[in-house]
Amino acid sequence: MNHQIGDVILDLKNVSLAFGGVKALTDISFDVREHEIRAIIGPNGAGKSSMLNVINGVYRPQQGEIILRGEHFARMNPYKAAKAGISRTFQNIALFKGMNVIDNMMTGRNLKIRSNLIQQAFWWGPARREELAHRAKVEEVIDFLEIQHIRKTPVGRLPYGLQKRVDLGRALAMEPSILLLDEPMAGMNVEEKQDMCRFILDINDQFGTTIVLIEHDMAVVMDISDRVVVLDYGKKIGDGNPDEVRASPEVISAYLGVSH
Amino acid sequence: MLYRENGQFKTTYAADQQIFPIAQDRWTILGILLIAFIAIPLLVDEYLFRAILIPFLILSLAAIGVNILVGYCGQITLGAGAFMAVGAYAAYNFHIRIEGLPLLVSILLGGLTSALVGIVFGIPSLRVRGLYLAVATLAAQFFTDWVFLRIPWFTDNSSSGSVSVSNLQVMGWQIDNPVSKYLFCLIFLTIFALLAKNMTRCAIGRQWMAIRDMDVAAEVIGIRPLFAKLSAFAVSSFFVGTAGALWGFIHLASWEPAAFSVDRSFQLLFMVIIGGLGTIMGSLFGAAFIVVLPIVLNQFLPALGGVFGIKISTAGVSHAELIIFGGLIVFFLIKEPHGIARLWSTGKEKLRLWPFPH
Amino acid sequence: MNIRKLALSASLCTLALTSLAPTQASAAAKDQYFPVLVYRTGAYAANGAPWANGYIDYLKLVNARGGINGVKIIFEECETGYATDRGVECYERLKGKNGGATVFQPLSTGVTFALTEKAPVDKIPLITAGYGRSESQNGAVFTWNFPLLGTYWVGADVAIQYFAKKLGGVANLKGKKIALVYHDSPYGKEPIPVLEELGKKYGFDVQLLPVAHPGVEQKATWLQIRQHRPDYVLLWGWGVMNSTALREAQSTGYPRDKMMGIWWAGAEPDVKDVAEGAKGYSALALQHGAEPDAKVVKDILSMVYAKGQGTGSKEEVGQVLYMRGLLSSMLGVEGVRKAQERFGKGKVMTGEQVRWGLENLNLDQKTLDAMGFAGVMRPVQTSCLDHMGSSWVRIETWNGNKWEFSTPDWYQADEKFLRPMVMLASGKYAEEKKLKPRTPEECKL
Amino acid sequence: MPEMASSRAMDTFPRLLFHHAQVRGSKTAMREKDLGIWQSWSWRDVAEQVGALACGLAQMGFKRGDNLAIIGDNRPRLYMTMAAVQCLGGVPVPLYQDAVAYEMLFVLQDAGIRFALVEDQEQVDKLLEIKEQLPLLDLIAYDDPRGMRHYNQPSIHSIEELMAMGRIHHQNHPDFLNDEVAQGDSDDISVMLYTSGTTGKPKGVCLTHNAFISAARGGIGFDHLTADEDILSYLPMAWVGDHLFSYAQAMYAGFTINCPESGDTVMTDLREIGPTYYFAPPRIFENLLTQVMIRMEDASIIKQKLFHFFMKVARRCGSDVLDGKPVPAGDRLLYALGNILIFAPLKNVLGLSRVRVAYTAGAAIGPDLFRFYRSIGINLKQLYGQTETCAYVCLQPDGEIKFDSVGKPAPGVEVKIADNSEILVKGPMVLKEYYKRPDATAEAINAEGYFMTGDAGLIDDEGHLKIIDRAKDVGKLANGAMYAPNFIENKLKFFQHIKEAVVFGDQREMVCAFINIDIGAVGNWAERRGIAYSGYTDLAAKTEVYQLIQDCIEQVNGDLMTEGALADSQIHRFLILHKELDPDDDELTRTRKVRRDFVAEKYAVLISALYGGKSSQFIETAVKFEDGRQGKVAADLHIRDLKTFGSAGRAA
Amino acid sequence: MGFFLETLIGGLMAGMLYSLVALGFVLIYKASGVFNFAQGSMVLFAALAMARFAEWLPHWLGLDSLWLANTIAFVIAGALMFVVAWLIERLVLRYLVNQEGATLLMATLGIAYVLEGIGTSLFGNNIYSIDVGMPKEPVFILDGLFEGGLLINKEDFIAALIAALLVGLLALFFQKTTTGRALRAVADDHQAAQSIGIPLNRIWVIIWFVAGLVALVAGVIWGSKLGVQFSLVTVALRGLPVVILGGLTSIPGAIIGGLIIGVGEKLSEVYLGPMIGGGIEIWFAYQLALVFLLFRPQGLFGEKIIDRV
Repeated sequence: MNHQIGDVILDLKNVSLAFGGVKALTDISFDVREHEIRAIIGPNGAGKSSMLNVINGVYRPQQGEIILRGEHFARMNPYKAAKAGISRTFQNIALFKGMNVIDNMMTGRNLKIRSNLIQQAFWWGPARREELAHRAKVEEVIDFLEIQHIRKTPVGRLPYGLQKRVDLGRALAMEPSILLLDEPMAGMNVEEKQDMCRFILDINDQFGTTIVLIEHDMAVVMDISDRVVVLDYGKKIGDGNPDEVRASPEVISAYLGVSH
Repeated sequence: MLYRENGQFKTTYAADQQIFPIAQDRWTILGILLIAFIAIPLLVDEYLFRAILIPFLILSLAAIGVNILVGYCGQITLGAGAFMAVGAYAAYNFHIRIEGLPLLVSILLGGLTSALVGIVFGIPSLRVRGLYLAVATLAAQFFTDWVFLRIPWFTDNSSSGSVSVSNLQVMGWQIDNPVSKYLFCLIFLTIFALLAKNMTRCAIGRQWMAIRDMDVAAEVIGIRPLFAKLSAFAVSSFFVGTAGALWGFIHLASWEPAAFSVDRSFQLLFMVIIGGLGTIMGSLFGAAFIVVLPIVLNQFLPALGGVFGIKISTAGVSHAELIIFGGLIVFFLIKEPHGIARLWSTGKEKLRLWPFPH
Repeated sequence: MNIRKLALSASLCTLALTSLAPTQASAAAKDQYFPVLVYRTGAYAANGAPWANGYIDYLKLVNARGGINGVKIIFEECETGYATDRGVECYERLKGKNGGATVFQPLSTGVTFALTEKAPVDKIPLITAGYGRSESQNGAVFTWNFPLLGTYWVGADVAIQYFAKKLGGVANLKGKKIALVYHDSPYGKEPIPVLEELGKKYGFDVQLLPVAHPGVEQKATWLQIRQHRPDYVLLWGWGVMNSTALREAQSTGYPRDKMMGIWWAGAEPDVKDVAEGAKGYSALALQHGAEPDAKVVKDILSMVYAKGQGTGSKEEVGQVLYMRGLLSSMLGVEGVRKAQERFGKGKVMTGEQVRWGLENLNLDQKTLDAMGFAGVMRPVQTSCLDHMGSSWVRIETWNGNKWEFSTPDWYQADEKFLRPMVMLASGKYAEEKKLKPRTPEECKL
Repeated sequence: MPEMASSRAMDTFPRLLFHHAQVRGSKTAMREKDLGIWQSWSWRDVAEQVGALACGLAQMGFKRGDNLAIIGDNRPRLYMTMAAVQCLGGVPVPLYQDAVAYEMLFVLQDAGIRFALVEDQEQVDKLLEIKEQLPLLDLIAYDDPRGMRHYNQPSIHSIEELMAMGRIHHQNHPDFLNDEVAQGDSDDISVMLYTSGTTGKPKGVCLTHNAFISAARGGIGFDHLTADEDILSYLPMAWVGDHLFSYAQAMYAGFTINCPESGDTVMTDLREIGPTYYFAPPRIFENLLTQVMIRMEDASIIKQKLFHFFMKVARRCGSDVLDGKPVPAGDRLLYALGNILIFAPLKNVLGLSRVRVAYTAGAAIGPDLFRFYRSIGINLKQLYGQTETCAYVCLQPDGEIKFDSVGKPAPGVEVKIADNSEILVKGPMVLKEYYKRPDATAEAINAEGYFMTGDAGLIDDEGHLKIIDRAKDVGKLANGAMYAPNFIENKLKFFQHIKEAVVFGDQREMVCAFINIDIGAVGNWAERRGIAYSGYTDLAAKTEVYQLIQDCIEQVNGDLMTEGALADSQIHRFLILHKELDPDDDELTRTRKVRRDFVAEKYAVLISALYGGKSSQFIETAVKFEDGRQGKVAADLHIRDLKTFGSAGRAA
Repeated sequence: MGFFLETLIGGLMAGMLYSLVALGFVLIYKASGVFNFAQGSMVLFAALAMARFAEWLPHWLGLDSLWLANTIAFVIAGALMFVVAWLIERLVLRYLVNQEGATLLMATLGIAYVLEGIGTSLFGNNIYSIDVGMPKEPVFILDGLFEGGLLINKEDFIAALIAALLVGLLALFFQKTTTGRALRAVADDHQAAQSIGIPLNRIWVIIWFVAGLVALVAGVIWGSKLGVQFSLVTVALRGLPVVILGGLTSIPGAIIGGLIIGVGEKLSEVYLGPMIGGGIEIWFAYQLALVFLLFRPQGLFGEKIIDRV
């Protein structure tokens, strides 16, 4: 399906994470290749979201390390992750309610803005030019996600499906090399799901972005992802391309609920 | 009703992102500026300048500063009075200790000093949030009160702790009569409001608003909360400090620390919340409401009382003033939690959609 | 619906604005206009209200007696709540009314500082009887300020004289410890320079104990007093701070008779609640004390209260602060009367003329007794250089339910000691403001 | 690009284009809302890109006389392609972009299309779907590259590639383009538009440069239009109206055309641009009016009272004020006040405040609709014409606007009424021929060279043409009286609650009607009265709705009674259809005109019920949903009798 | 050494008084999520009511025994506080259900102004005294160990006892009674509480009434110590550092916070003050609280703030 998958770009080595007594992740290692669509699946509470939060530094794993393009990170923090070109969407939408769609996406580009506070205050040369250039880039993302008609609406007023798309748009505006998607299709109807799949494939195809996808909908995952990691109760119980994983006995038992 | 928007299409991003994209708004603002700069100096009498217009201009400037911190960056502060005090005393010290320092420079230096102090008192905001932060900023308030009462160096060892400035002039333009004071403050307010508007529509403004709305998400997209919060404190304190310098130099001419007490901080917070959080226009409305209301009540109530035949003593007037003031604040918070600015913008929306319903 | 709302708010605004424009009295003023800055609300209301009632009652009395040589007095109150910026706002609003103000008496050191800058510009004299800037006694520099009957430096000097007398002579002051519990504001800091000078001269040590506004919380101050056990405690407070200090003294067991208050910490509201607990506490008296049986008090009761025109309650008439308001008002009226002698009897005096009147006051004992101030006041005589006019002070003591003059003798501040300090301080002010002090001849005009 | 030095008359569109590039090179020629702002092309840009495109096409083997199909929404680059094709002496053939693939098949085969330029992936997929049946088609070029990364079949190229090739070709043969343009002659066919023939297969109408340029010159001269006009091009490019206004007149006068961002942002773009010259079919004006009425019902009491009060004033003297006729001072003042409070803001919200002249064409417009717009100060005029006559035959001169007629014959146009009351037209703008259909051409143009319009009408005493009906539909009642179905249907459709109406009466003793209600207007009306309904069919069956429609029809019967010749064709019985007539079910043509015979045949059972005196009739019909699935809709339709007014005693 | 102990005890006593005021803040925040800036003026209002009724009653009803007049005055003041609580809920809180913190904070400031205005206009502006028989004389204990003995102010001691009693009562109220649990639910989420049938409005009236009673007790104690005067309002500002130190949502936190702040204030004033000019009490309390806050951003006993991503 995806022609030019490169070599390993992100490698997680025996990561384990616990909140107080609760063990969210135990000794998980898997890797992600460049330009790949890597899915993480598992029943509710399997530790999928926590895994994502470890990758982009929101949670600090008790042990294990993250190797990003060969650079070792014992402790990733959100800023370093963003700087390294990792951006993400959120399971329950984390948009800035006080701003409209354009401003939300422009905020995504703040790492690329060079002008300092004084220049911005005087709306002077470089600050002005930069602002307009970034606006043009955001318009391309708006055009890509087909949300032209809501570009000036405050985000709080948008229906759920569109808010998800703006969340994706903000992540895209950061021009990431790795995009973490936390259940992008949760709560969507059939038509919206098809659109989201098309977007994800187009992003991967057109911009070559590596995608780490968390999703419940098996049909979608098996259809669009190159390789799948299966988590259950914080442990890795399967890793490989969709068909291998679908066939593996542990995965089937985990999903069909054989008692542990 | 007054809007004719047909034909005002935008062919460049610059046009689309200007402060007032609609021509009618631009005309209105131009009209207001003309009235402010030309009509008022000619028509208005001296009492209105000293008692209402000059305090309104200076407190609007301070309110914009507070709005940047509370409205845009979401950090509630009860220490604005302290930063005004720092601005005033710093400007005073620059003014008297360095001979021949132009007035403008000393005021702006006052603002800068206040910005530095603002950063120092902004540091707790990195760990402390919401109401805890508000009370933490009260520490700044009481500390500065104490400093300017106790350390004589700041007040140039004046025995009584009160300081005064006189014969202010900027490049020969004597600022002593009410009209020149009014114009001086108006120039300050216009420039600073423009700066604030530019900042809030640029990257730094978005960072503040991101921190306000959801700081976890902001961090994830690469905004450093440290830089964002402290820059908000710095800019806010710079505005409030400059306003403090103007309040001391221009409005009072001679003042003591009690002029910048904790009541001033509450007053500034009132202005921002009633005027409208997160809007520059809101700060101006708030300032107007809080400055004009007590004076209007003070003059209006006895006349009203007279009409109904009841003689209200001055004490009765000030009690009534207190009650009405508190009552209006509660009324406003219920009717329009987003302040007068929201009423203004809804009104504008209605005019644009006239005759259709909003 | 939108039009209705717009029209409604528009009319409301215009109505408010019109009422704002101050009513310029167009007709030539035929009455002498006295603006009255007062505070009947806020933390200092209990002390501000009686002073205001005394001030206004005396004006009513003068009107009842036919005004000043026939010129009736009109007055207008403005509430400042003892806050500097509201004081300035009231000054701006009242100064232009009814043909211009005669004199301003702000009854707040903070407001006095602010108005000292404005007085020369607006040409309206400031009377600060018993408060204000001590160095403003030097009329050469402070041409428009009149700290009549005494300043804080006078008070401090007399207090130390009193302590010396109790210890049997100035020499015994050596080695003693005197604590100053003062209101942490310009008012409270005024006496410090004099006390420190006297401390150096007589070798006693001064301990400064500031109390922050409003002065409700003094436990720590009185713990320090218990620690250092000073010989005497000087109380320089205003408002609730005084009664709190006395209560704390009572609860920490500090002997009240070793405490001395300034004349602003020696009125009924300060001690009424502590009652027995304040027994033995004495305070300076700006010449007058509680004067229930003074002739002027009787006149007021008969000619004002009898006709039901009294401003406050009857019991208040004659109390300490009431008398002080009455006195301040009398000084203002006498200033106008003196000015009328030179610039035309029966005519309304301008601010400048009243200033001349105040600079040439000469109230000898005979005129004072005639006006009903027998036994209350001593002669007051001002000059171009001395805007204070008298430095006599008495001591009154609270015996548990009323103020009385335990020792009949009068004290007078040591001019020789204070004069140089006044000249030094006023010189510094003149040089800072780039003013040229007036020479004696200039006073004559 | 090429500087047209030749002094030859500017009698072909390419020459006009290069003339503008010379004279007003930097003025904006075309704008398109994209990426948030209006991207603009000056005349010089357009000329350069047309040149490059022409050379590109030539490079790909486009010969003189070839046809090139254009399918897509209004895009500047598609209009440029028309000019490029005309440069090479070819004929652009615009098609309806919302047509389904197999509908396009006939036209593509009929016009022998070898080249096609389409807008985006959606249209390319349609062409690929039917490619096997189009052996000749060997080049498909597309404008919007979205999603086209994997279409690397040889025959598919992007318009950028064509232009690049064209620029190289131009460098090698610099004077190639000039020669091609020079060869152009005013009698060449400039465009071929397919009629949506209500009967039989669509026919390709060939119109020459001269025809369209003279039509354009007539309109622009008549309304004094200048190069500074702004129009919004949002109607299908295959419609003759759009070709006249957005292409012919734009090229002739040199004013600016603006293309909206997408189909569903037309209203906001209209409001942004604020066109000075506007045209739309009556259906759009109807929808606009319905929208205004619905939204005003939700407005506050004050605004409603204000609105209705000033609307009465407008109705009284609005159009007279517009026509400059004398109006009493009191009314004039009231109207001026109304203008400030209601009309000007209303025009502003609708986006029409800068309109100097507005045209409506394509179907008859109701008199009160016409009066509404003129009364609020919009200079609306009605056009009558067909594809074969470059969109208009008659024009309404300012000052002489009558609501029920279409105006006087345009300059240089002769109009005659045949004995069977059919309208005949002669003039430079008449079509040259039907493409490869000499028989149809002969049939359409009679001996003296008049074009037979197929519409019935009469000329009133002031010389204004009045349209009654389609010629072939005009029939006779059983008692011999004239029966014009369209005339009656138009009167019914002027009510906001009636969306569509079909009447029957030819050779019968009384007239009966099918009614389609307007879901929007009637739905709002029902909600206001608290009538719950689940969908179109349920609402259509409500007795209250029947009563509402009955009142409307009885009003029409009242009007018909005063129409002299048509008094007898009042409607006696009617029913409300259980589904909306829809082009997808072939009941309407693309431009929403009723296919009368098809409907009569499909609903024969209902017609017999109407004439059989039955009070209700069960019916089940097949329906094609949007995504192509088939479905069934069934309902039991009531039939009601109507009050008719005594005819004027004359039994014709 | 003796003096140090004495300052310590003085600090503890002052701390207990601060905690009394802080309690008012905690109660209302704990039960309705509202940071009640009007607590100070409620103390003033209650104290004024008590003082004036204690003064007027003997005239009206001809009572002679002081004790009876005081109790009746206390009851009337309590009733008045109920009316105030009811009005606040009815006119203000009902409309501000789940607005964010800043708006509610401002609303309480508005209420504070109104209460001050009504209180002073109804009951007058002067200094009034409350005489509930509190012993004023100082008492010296342990004078064996230290020369001059340790000074304990009986009045403060009794006040401290009352405060402790009140705190115990309220802790029980919150932990054990059903209304207590309902209050805790309301504090977490207004809408959730409403949805499971807790009568939000009635709950708020109860909680504001309880806070009113606490204000009355604080008013009586402070009033008898300092005399009832307008400046009682600033007492509230002294309670703020206690609240942020102890945590906005915990009653024990208010007590322990109060003690720490009280002691911290007095020791700093007595020992640190003289060196740098004195009067440092007020801001030192805030700095102390701030230092604690930096280690535990939600106060000593407040719930840990965790926000899920």
